[in-house]
Amino acid sequence: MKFGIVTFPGSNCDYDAYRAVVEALGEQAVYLWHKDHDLQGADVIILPGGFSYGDYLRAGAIARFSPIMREVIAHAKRGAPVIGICNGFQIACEAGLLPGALLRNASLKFVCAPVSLRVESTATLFTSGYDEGQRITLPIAHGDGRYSADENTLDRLEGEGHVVFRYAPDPLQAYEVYNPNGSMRDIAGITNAEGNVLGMMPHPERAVEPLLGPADGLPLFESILHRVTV
Amino acid sequence: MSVFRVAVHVVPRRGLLDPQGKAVADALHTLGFAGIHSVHVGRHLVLEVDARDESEARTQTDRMCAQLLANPVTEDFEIASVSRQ
Amino acid sequence: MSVFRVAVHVVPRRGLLDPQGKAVADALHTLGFAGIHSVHVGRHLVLEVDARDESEARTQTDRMCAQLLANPVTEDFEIASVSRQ
Amino acid sequence: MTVTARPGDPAITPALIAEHGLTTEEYDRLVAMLDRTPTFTELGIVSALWSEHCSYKHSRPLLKTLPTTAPYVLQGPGENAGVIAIGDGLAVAFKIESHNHPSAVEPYQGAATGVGGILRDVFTMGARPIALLNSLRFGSLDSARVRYLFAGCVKGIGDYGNCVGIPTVGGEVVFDPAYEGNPIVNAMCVGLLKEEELMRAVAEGVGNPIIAVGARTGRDGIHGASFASEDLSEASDAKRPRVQVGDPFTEKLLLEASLELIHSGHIVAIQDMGAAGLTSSSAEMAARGDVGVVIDTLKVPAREEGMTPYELLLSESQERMLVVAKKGREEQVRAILEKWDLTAAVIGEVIAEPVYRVVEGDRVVAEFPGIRLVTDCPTYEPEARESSDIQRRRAEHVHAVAEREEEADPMWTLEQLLQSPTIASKRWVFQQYDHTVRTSTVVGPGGDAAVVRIRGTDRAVALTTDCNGRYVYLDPREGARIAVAEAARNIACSGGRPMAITNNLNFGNPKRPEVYYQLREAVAGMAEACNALGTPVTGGNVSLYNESPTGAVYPTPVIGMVGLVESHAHITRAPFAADGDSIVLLGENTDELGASEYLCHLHGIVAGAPPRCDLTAARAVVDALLVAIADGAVRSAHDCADGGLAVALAECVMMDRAHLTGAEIDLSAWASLPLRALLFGEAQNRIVVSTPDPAAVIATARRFGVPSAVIGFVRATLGQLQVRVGERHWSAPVFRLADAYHEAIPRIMQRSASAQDVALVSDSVG
Ligand SMILES: Nc1ncnc2c1ncn2[C@@H]1O[C@H](COP(=O)(O)OP(=O)(O)O)[C@@H](O)[C@H]1O
Ligand SMILES: [Mg+2]
Repeated sequence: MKFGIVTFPGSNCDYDAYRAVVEALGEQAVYLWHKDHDLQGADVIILPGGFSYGDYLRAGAIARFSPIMREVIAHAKRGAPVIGICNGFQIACEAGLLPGALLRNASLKFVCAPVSLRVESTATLFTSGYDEGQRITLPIAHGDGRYSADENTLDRLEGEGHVVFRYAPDPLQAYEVYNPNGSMRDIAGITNAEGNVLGMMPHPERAVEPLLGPADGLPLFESILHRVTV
Repeated sequence: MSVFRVAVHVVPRRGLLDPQGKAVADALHTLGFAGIHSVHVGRHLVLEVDARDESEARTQTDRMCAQLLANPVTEDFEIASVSRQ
Repeated sequence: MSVFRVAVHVVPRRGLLDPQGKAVADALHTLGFAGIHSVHVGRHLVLEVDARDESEARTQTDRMCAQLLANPVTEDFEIASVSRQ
Repeated sequence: MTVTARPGDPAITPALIAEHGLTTEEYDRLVAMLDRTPTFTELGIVSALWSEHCSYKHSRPLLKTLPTTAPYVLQGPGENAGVIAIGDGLAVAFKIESHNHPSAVEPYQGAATGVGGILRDVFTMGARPIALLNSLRFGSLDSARVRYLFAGCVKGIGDYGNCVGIPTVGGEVVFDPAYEGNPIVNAMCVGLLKEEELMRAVAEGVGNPIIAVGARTGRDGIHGASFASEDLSEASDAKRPRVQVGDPFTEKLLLEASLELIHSGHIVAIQDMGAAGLTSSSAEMAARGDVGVVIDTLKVPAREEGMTPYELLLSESQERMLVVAKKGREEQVRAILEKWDLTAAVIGEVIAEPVYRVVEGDRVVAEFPGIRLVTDCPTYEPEARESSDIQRRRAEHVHAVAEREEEADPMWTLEQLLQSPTIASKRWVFQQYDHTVRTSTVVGPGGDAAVVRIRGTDRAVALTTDCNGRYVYLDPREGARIAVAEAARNIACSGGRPMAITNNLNFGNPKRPEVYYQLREAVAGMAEACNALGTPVTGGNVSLYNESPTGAVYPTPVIGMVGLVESHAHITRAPFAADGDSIVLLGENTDELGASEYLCHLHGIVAGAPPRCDLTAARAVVDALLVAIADGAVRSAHDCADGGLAVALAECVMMDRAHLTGAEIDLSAWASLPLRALLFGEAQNRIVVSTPDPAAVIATARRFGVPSAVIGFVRATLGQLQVRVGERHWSAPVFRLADAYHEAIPRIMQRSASAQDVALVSDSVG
C-alpha cells in the first residue's frame, strides 16, 4: 500500500511519518509537495505534524489553502483514507474535513509528554487493530491541542461513535492532569461522519519502535493496511 | 485607487473557554490591580490595502476575514475602523 | 465607583520584524487579494474594571499595559476606547 | 580605489570612537592599518570585528592552550562548528553558543534567537541538526523578575526548537543569586552528516559570486556584537531597540534550503550571518580563504527604507546566510531558494586583489587591506590575581558549621535538598520542549546524558552539558576539571564513550585581575581534564562581561560533551529497575563537604574547597563503567553530583515517577565519616550502579583500580528509602521524596505562572 505524506512549509513530522510507514510498517511512502497537484497514486494521505507556515495566525489556517489540499480534499470526498496528526489534525479542521477546532492549550504551554489514551471505537478504518476500551500510551507535543466544538457537534460525534481516542486517567500517573490541553470531553482523536478521515493530536508515528518506548502507534497503521487491502 | 488602513478585531466566541483572558485577569490580581471583573483577549489586525473607496475596503476586508483571518467555528470578527491614508 | 469597559490594542513595535504579519500578508496574496501593502497582527484586549471616572480607568489601564499587558521591549500599546457600563 | 566619506555620515570624533568601544590604542592601530582616518562605515566594521564577541581578544591566547586533536576529529576550533567522525563514514557536528545579554533584556526573543544561531552554525557545516541542548543559569526564583526571565527563556527556547522540529533532548538549569542580574543562556546543537559532505566556510575562487540568502535585512540588533561585550547596566535598557526577533518558520525553510544547496554542489562556502551580521560573515570567510571580497550594500535586500551601508553591514537580522556560489550557478542557487520561498541576491564577489571592500553603487565606503581586518585585531593578556575574599572563603573550615536541629533527621535534610530548584526535577522546563520529534531520542531529558540513535546503525550519540559555577568560583582550576569529568561520567552512565567537547566560557569583565585569573585557571583546568579524559576541544564560544550592578556571575565554563554509544544494547538509564538487584557504589566516599549544595541551600554558605577531582580516577571510573556495561552486568547507572550520595540514591528510586521503587542502603563501612559529608558531600568520581551480578561489576572495577562496594539492594515494592549507618538508621517514603523532587519547581512557578504566560502571549508560536 502507498502512503502519501504531505510536506507543507514548516512540516516537521513528515520525516517521522515516512520512517514509520517504510521501516516499521514495511509499506511504500512518498512525500507530496504542497505546491503540487498530484497525489502520485497514494492510497492513504497523511497530513503530518509540525508548524505549517509557522502556525502564524492560527495553527493550520494558512496550510489549508496549499494547492495540494484541493487534491487531498477530493481524495477524502472519494471516501479514501486521510490521517491528520497534530498539525495535520489542525489543518484538517481548518479545511473543513473534520468538525471543530483546536485552540491554545488551557495551560497556555506547549506540552511534550507521553499521554494515556482510551480507544473509544474499534469500528473504524484506523482502529480495528486495537481492543474496545484498550489503554494505550502515545506521545503528544503541541501548544494548540484543545479540541473545541459546539455541544451539538460534540453530542453527534459521541452519539455516532466518531470519537476514536480520549485522554484517560492512568493510575500510574495519578499525579498528572490526565487531559493535557483541556480538550472538551477529553477528546484526543475523531473521524468524520463517513469514517475515512481521522484527526488526532497524539503522535502514533512516534510510537512504532520498542527502542523508543511503547509501540502503541503501530496497530493504527496496521489497521489501515488490513482494512484497505481486504 | 488609494490606500486604506483597516483595523480588524477577531475575538473568541463568547462562551468558549478563554484561558488567556483568565490568565491576564489572574495576573493583574497578583500584581495588585483590584476591581477587575473580566478580561478577554482577541487578535487585533491592521491591514493597509488598496481600494477605490471606503466601502470597497470594507467588503474586501470582510472577505479576507471570512476566508482566512477568523475561524468561523470559534471566532467572531468586526471591522473596527477604516481610514484613508 | 462604576464599571468601565476598556479596549486596548497591543501591536508589534514598528521596525521590529513581524513574522506573523508577513505570513498573513503572503497568504492573502496567494488567496488572490491584490494590493495589500502590509499586515500587522497584535492583540485586542477588553477589560471590565472598576473606576471612579473615565480618566481613572485610563490611568489604571495604562499601568496595566506598562506592567503586564504589553511587552515593553517589543510592543506598543494604545487604549482604543473607554466606556462606562 | 579611494574611499570617500558618505554625505550625512557623522565625523570621526574621540566621542564617536569611544561610543564604538574602541580604545585609543585600538583606534591608532586601525589608522596605522589604513594609513588614513577611517570612514564612519569602517569604524563600525572594526568596532564589531574587534569586539570581544567576534575577536576573542581577551581569550584567544588562552584558547590556544586547549587540546584540539584526535584521530577522529575532522574539524577543530576555527569553523562554525567542530566535527568528529563516528564510523561508517558518518560524522557529527556540534557547537555551543551564548545569548546571555540579549536574554537579559528580552528573555523570549533573546533565548529563541540563540537557538536559531546555533542551529545555523551546525547546518552550515552540511550537517542536519538532530538534537538541541541548553545550559541555563538564573538568580533565585524568589524574585518575580527572575521567574519572568526563567519562564521567558524556556518558552523562547521551546517555541523556536519545536517549530524548526529539532528535539531538545537535554541541558541543565541552575539557580543562584550570583546570576540575579545576568542570566546565562547557552544553546548547543548537534548535527549529523556524511564525512564527504563536510562543508567549510572558506571563500575561494576569484569571480565567484557572493549571495545573500534568507530573510531581508532590517535595523535589528545593530551593534549586538559590541553590546555583548559590555557590562549590563541600566543603560542597557536604552539599547532595547537592538532586540532581534526570531522567525523559526523561516529558519526551517533556510535549514532545508541550505542543506539542498550544499548537496547540490553549486556552492563553495556558506556561513550564518550571526554576530556582527554581514560584516563578520564576509570578513571571516574571506580571511579563511585568504582572498579579497567586494560587497555592494545597494544590492542587499533590505526590510526598511533608506538603510545606510553602516546599518546593512552591522544589522543582526536573523535567519540570513551568506553563500559563495560557483561562478555561473547563480540561477541554480536561486531556483533552490525559490522552491523554499526564500530570496537570494548576488551582493558581491570574490576578487584577486587582497582587499576587503564595501561599495555603495559606485562609491567605495570601506576598504581594508586583505585579511588584516581580522588578523590584526589586538589580543590582551591582562593582569591576573586571585581575589583574596575568595581565597578566604575557600579556606573556611566548613565542618565547623553548626547543624540546624531538624537535621537530626537526615531524611528531612534530604527532602530539603530535593526541593532545591537546582536539584529538583526540571520537567516543568523540558515538558515545554519537543524531545520526541525526529523519532530518534532513546533517552530524553531528565537523566544523566541524553541518547539519540543514529539511524541505519546500531550506534547512538550521548549528549550532555555540565558545569558547577560554585566550584569554579571557589577554585577555578579544580572547578573546570570537575565540569569536564562530570560530563564524562554522565556520558558513561548512559553507555557512551566520551569523545570530544565544545565549551562556553561565561565570565565577568576580563579587565579585572580577579576575573582574568578565573578565566586563565579555568581554561587550564579544562585543558588538563580534556587531556586526561581524551576529549579534545572542537570549538566553543566565549561570553565575557557577564556582570550587572550586583557584580560578576560565577565563572561558568559550560562543557558540552558528545559521546559515542557503540551498541543500542549499551544504552543505560539512571533509575533502579529490577527488584532484588544489588546496588554497587563505584568510587570512594570522603569527608569533603566544601562548596556543596548542602551548605548553600541549608545554611546559605558558599565556602570551603570544592571536592578534589583526581583525573586518573576520573578516567578509571569511566573506563570501568563502560566495560561493565558492555559485559551486560549493569542494569542502571547514575552519577553522584549536586547533593551527594543521598540525593543520587533518592533520584534512583523516584526519578521515574510512574515507576517508583525503593531501596535498602547500608553505609556502615563509612560510619567513621562525618554523617553529612557521607550523605550530602559531593566527593567526585562516584557512580551508583544497580546490577543483577555485583561480583562481575566489582571484579571489573578492581581491574581498573576503582574502589567499589555493594551498598544495598533494590526493593521495588518497599516504597521506602532506608539508610543504615552503623547503629543508626532512617527511612523515608518514596512518594514523599518524589513529591518534593517533582513538584518543587511547578509549585514555585504556579505562584506566577499566569503572569508569565500573558506577558508572553503575543510571542507564542504553535
Ligand atoms: N571556548 C572556546 N574553546 C574553543 N574554541 C572556541 C571557544 N570559543 C570560541 N571558539 C571557536 O572560535 C570560533 C568562533 O566562535 P564564534 O565567534 O562563537 O563563532 P560564531 O559566533 O560565528 O558562531 C569557533 O570556531 C569556535 O568554535
Ligand atoms: Mg557562526
